[in-house]
Amino acid sequence: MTLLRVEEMSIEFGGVHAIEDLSFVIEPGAIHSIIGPNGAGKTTLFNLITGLYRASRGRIMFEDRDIGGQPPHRLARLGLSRTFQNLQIFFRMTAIENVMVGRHLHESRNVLAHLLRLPAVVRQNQRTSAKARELLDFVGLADDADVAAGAMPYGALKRLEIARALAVEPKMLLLDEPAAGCNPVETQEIDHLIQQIAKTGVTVVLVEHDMRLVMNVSTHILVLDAGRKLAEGSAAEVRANPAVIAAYLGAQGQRELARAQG
Amino acid sequence: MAALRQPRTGGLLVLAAIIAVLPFLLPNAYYFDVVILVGINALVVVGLNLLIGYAGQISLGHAGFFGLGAYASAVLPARFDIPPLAALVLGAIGVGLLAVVIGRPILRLKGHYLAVATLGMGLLIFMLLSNEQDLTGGPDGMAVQRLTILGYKLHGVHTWYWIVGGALLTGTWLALNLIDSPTGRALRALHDSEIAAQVNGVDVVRHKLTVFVISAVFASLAGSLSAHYSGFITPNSAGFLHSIELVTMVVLGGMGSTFGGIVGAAVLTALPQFLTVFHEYEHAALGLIMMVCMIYLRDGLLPSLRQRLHWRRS
Amino acid sequence: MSEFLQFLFSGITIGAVYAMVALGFTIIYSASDVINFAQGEFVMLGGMCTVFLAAAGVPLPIAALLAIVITAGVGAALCKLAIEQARGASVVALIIITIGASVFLRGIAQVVFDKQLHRLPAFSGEQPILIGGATLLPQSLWVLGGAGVIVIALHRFFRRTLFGKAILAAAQNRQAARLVGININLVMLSSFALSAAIGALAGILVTPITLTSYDVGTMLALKGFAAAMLGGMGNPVGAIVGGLLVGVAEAMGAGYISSDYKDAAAFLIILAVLSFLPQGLLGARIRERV
Amino acid sequence: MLRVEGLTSHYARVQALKGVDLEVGAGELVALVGGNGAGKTTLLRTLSGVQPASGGKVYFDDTEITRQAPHKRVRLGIAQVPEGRQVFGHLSVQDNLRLGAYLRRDKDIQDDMDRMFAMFDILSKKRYLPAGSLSGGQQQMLALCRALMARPRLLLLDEPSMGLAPVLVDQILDAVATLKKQGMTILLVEQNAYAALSIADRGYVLETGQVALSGPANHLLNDEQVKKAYLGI
Amino acid sequence: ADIKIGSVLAVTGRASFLGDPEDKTLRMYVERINAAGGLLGQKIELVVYDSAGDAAKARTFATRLIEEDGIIAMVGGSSTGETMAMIPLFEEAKIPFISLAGGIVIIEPVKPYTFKTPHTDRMACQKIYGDMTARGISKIGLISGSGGFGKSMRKQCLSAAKANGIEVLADETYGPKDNDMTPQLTNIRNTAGVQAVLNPGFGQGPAIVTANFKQLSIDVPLYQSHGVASRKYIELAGDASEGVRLPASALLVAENLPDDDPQKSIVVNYKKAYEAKWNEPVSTFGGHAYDGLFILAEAIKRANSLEPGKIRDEIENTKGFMGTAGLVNMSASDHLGLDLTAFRMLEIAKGEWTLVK
Ligand SMILES: Nc1ncnc2c1ncn2[C@@H]1O[C@H](COP(=O)(O)OP(=O)(O)OP(=O)(O)O)[C@@H](O)[C@H]1O
Ligand SMILES: Nc1ncnc2c1ncn2[C@@H]1O[C@H](COP(=O)(O)OP(=O)(O)OP(=O)(O)O)[C@@H](O)[C@H]1O
Ligand SMILES: [Mg+2]
Ligand SMILES: [Mg+2]
Repeated sequence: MTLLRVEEMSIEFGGVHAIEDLSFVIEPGAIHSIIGPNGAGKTTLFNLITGLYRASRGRIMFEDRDIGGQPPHRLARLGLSRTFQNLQIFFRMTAIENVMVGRHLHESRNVLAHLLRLPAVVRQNQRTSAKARELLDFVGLADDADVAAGAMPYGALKRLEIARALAVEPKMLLLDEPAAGCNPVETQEIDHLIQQIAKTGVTVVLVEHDMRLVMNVSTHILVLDAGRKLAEGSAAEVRANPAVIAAYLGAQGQRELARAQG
Repeated sequence: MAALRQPRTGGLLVLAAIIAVLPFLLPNAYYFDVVILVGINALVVVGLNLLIGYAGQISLGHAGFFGLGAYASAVLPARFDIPPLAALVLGAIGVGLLAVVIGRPILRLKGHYLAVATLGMGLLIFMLLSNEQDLTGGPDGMAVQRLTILGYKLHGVHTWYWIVGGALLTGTWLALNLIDSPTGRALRALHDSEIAAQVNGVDVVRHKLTVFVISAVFASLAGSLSAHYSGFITPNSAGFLHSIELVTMVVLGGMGSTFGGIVGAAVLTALPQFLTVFHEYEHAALGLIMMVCMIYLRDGLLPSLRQRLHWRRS
Repeated sequence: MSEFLQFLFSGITIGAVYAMVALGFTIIYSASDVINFAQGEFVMLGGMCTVFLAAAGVPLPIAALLAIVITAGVGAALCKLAIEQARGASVVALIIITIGASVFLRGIAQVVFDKQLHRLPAFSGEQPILIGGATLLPQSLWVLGGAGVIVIALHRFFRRTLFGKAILAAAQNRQAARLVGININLVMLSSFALSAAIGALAGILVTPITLTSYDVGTMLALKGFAAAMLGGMGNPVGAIVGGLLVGVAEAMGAGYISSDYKDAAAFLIILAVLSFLPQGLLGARIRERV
Repeated sequence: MLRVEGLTSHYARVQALKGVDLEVGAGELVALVGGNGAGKTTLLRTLSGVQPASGGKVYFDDTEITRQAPHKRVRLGIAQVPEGRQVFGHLSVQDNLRLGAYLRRDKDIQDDMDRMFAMFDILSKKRYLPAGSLSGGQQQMLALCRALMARPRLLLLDEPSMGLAPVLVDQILDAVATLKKQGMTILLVEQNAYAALSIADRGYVLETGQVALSGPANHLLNDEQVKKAYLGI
Repeated sequence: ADIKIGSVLAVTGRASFLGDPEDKTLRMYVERINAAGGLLGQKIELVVYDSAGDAAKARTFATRLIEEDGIIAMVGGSSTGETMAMIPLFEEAKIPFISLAGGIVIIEPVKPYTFKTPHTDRMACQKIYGDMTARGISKIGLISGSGGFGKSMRKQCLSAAKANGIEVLADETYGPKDNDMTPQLTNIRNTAGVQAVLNPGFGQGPAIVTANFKQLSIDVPLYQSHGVASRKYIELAGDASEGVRLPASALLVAENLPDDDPQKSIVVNYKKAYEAKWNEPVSTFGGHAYDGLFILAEAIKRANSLEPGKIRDEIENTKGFMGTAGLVNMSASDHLGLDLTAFRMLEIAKGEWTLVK
């Protein structure tokens, strides 16, 4: 069964066709990368898939169910979770509280019980915070649990977002440029992290401009350009595609890839 | 012991202790009166702080809910022969329902747009209360029957002191519970980023509505208490100035600090009593104090003080 | 028909006042993201200073000019002594500061001036102009003209001048604005002085019609704020449209529905508009990018 | 041209810079590398004045500017491309550029603007659109151009390649190299340490608010420690 | 010890129209009484709090006066709302309370310790209706302010209409801070058969109503209420006020009263004193405070005691007291003591008040 199927989807912003007539599928268990020049529509695509934008045409099927027009929190319940290119951290909360919010769907939502602080709520708080601590540990932020998110460095926040997204226990995790602003060593840590996530059975959709990371982890790559599909295939196929080289990789991309392999 | 050090439990105990000790320190009924008013305002502020301080949704119309609660307690017994206690409960339920109906459309608005919508809501309620003269007595207000519980008529500042003190303690406890719960975390999350909150499964609309209703019910109950306590109400209690006063209490005490809100309520309720020494400069002094506090203690009285103490210690 | 026209004239006149107050809100908001609830006090100061200067024997035009200068000075002082000091405070804290300023200014005014009502003579007589069976005061034309001139001038200022754009830039991203060399303090100071001056001018123009006293500011600030939001905060044209709409809604409400609930008409329109256009009629509709 | 002595800076109680010494000579391209949270951004912000220094001194052309307001520093010729782009979202692309030349009064502003549009074609296409609607990479280009519009003598670049497509990283780094060739003095902060050191004359490695290492760029490139910690080789 | 007299007034806020002159009057006359040796050989200490017109604040200040300041009597309460909120406290504390507010509910039903000095709204309505009937007017339009004063008088005028042979054809209102009433007046103008317009209200409203009335060239008589009974009104409404009629106390036409009018010396003296000291025209509201203070002072003298209960009894015994509002004769069943003769019907002519014969 395909996990996600996008069919002939389009969206435009005041005349700009951010996504145009795009169709593709994502298989479960994949690390599916989406690359393309700046402004190709990658983030927009994420926004469409996670319900923040509404497509003007086309369909999105998740596990063979049409999810078009569903609000983001419903989609989260179905198993979709993501991080953001422009960080969306809860800055007034501590690191661990950020992750605890990610557990929202796995907690009871009985407001009356919350108000009265029934014993079940206390126990649940403990469970949630234990789980959150586990996830912070997983992304390497165990020591920062009680630090206010506002005081954490950029790189740490990127990982905090990943931990929070994982707390949702998604079937599919969408990462928007997780390695941006990271140096090569930190990028390798992210690389490792992504592979570990994939190992737990979560399908990863990755948008990233760091070609070493992309080529290294992806099982499948979709290349977008100006909202349309430019190419698709395995890392090796995409890398060799002259159109992709011209529109996206350029000399730098190839050089990096060369260094990555050499 | 560890539980004591938690701000929740520790703070609640301190509050309970203050409420228990205060009566022995107050010389006469006037001071009781001021303290009771502080308690009533604090109860509204504790609820409002959930909405403004935690969920980040401004309301410039909460006095409207306060006024509706007060008038429910005045009008229902006087005109429809409903027992006061039932009126109080009916008022709270009615206000809660009203908050759902109003909240649904307006909570989609953001920032200043929400401010203007809630302002409009407050004004509409105020207009209703002052125009429906036959029901509410109009701008001159109306008298309120005494609250009777089990045939016992509640009057005298001492009785009311304990009632209001108990209500405040309970309200604070409920608010603190809520904050340290999934709902509370969702509220704080949507304050910082609605988008991220949604993507993490938080039903933003529902949570905003929930906290709006809770804060409205707090206001309504406080309004009812205030009506029964003072025995006479006018539409001013639902007016814009009162709304502003309430928001100022929240912000002055410290947004997102439940105990801060109580401090804010205490300061702002008691302040005019001290400022009478300035005679005609009373209002100028009040304005100046508001400005100076917000400029130099911008996180609010309690959080700022706490920070300074920390600072000194480290 | 003549009654409709009468309601319309009435609404437009009063709407022009709201519009000018809304413009003041918009300018300061554009420059600093601050909603200045002391805007109504600027209107009050304009009217009261003129009244008292004129009573002291200063010729009316000079009194008006002085009043504008004084009010602009008060605006600048408010910026320098309060808003600038509070840099980095939250939006709500800033709102409270401006409310504090409004209480303060009102408190001072009631001592420096008095608590009486005052009026100024109409600029060009009080003989009503008859149009289609409805009447309009010549002073209303002054108010409308004043609002029109101000909005056109402002529109040009923000669209055409570099300083105008710098104000917008400073509002959107303070740090980046400083990095391109914009003197933030100067921008804020000018915007406060400017909107205070506009408020004062409004106060002077309307005092012959509406009278003035130390406490006229509160209600005007409320209506002006509502008008600014209805039109879409940050857009001078929106402020005008919003102001006129609120004014006309009130007049029509009072005329056709019930004078008891005429303010309700205005706010119901605002609620209705906002539920379809959450950014107001002409507010910027940029979607949040993530 | 730029000399920094014992510079310190705090965020509330967090000390982000713990005494940084650094120098940039006229016409030099100096790279500044370091891990997340090392204090690179803080250093640049302190240099341009938007972040107050709590101690130490900054000299520009041998005059002390430690306490000068940011706009005065821009006038002296210091321009910064801030981390995270920070374009004026509601203003058009063109207005963003024009504001870059805010303090200039000369006649060449229009020419310079045309040059920017020539350099990045996509900006030219979107010149009338609000900058907030640009994609991340497009905004980065705009931020760079905006800083250049000030005709700075010292350009502070904070991770200009962040979030850019590989072709554009090329383009940006080429542009930086070209600017250097034209004689501009540049202080470049980059996570892509390899690329940065490749085009730089000298480099500094910043660790937890202090300079850990400095020297000619090619030395650093071959330094074992640097290789391991920052180049990932 | 000094004689402590308390007051809570709306010195600021919407009703500062009332509270401000009341405050000034009380301060001025307490000073004078003290300068002349005080009461019963003791100085009066006046404690005034500003309620800003808010009933809740008034209530707290009343508690403060009773509990903290220990007053023996109270003169104050500018508006009906404030007064009603304070009454239970004074009744419970058994301290005499002379209110300065208009509402009839204050003294009806009679409460032992509560008195008031101003005429009631109902009396004003009756006086106006009387004048209308004399002019052959029987169908009127009503436009009232929606503040406490306007609302309350509107209600009284509506309920008194029938008995006085008046029919109210149009009934409009406006807000206390409104600054344009042309829509409401247009509706009245367009109502067929309206022979006169009556405008209960105080503050800026009536002045604007008057101006708008002229602007719309409505050519029936305009009646205002005693709420605008101050020179300020003529000043604000300008030429438009020509021919406007209103009921008011003799105070406004002090100098025009015939010399044999028993009230003349009282009102002339008060007027002169007030205007000299405060440099602003008198209003009847300040006069209410004057009446209240002196009714109390006389009662204290008669009681020759500072015991609140005795003072109360003497207030109730006030007979033949001539105040600015008129002749006061209180009794156990009448805690106001004024009758219709206290009101004079005035008309504005050439910018001056004149007595309607
Ligand atoms: N909310 C919006 N309003 C207007 N235009 C938008 C909006 N969102 C995206 N766009 C436009 O859609 C196009 C695609 O943008 P998107 O952010 O999806 O690109 P991207 O592929 O993520 O680029 P990058 O790699 O730089 O992040 C761009 O031209 C952008 O200007
Ligand atoms: N606004 C802030 N409030 C509190 N602490 C901050 C703030 N900004 C940065 N810091 C702290 O200052 C230190 C230096 O941060 P800085 O942003 O300068 O690092 P950087 O080297 O630029 O990192 P990155 O590579 O992630 O951009 C970090 O420890 C960070 O946590
Ligand atoms: Mg993107
Ligand atoms: Mg950085």
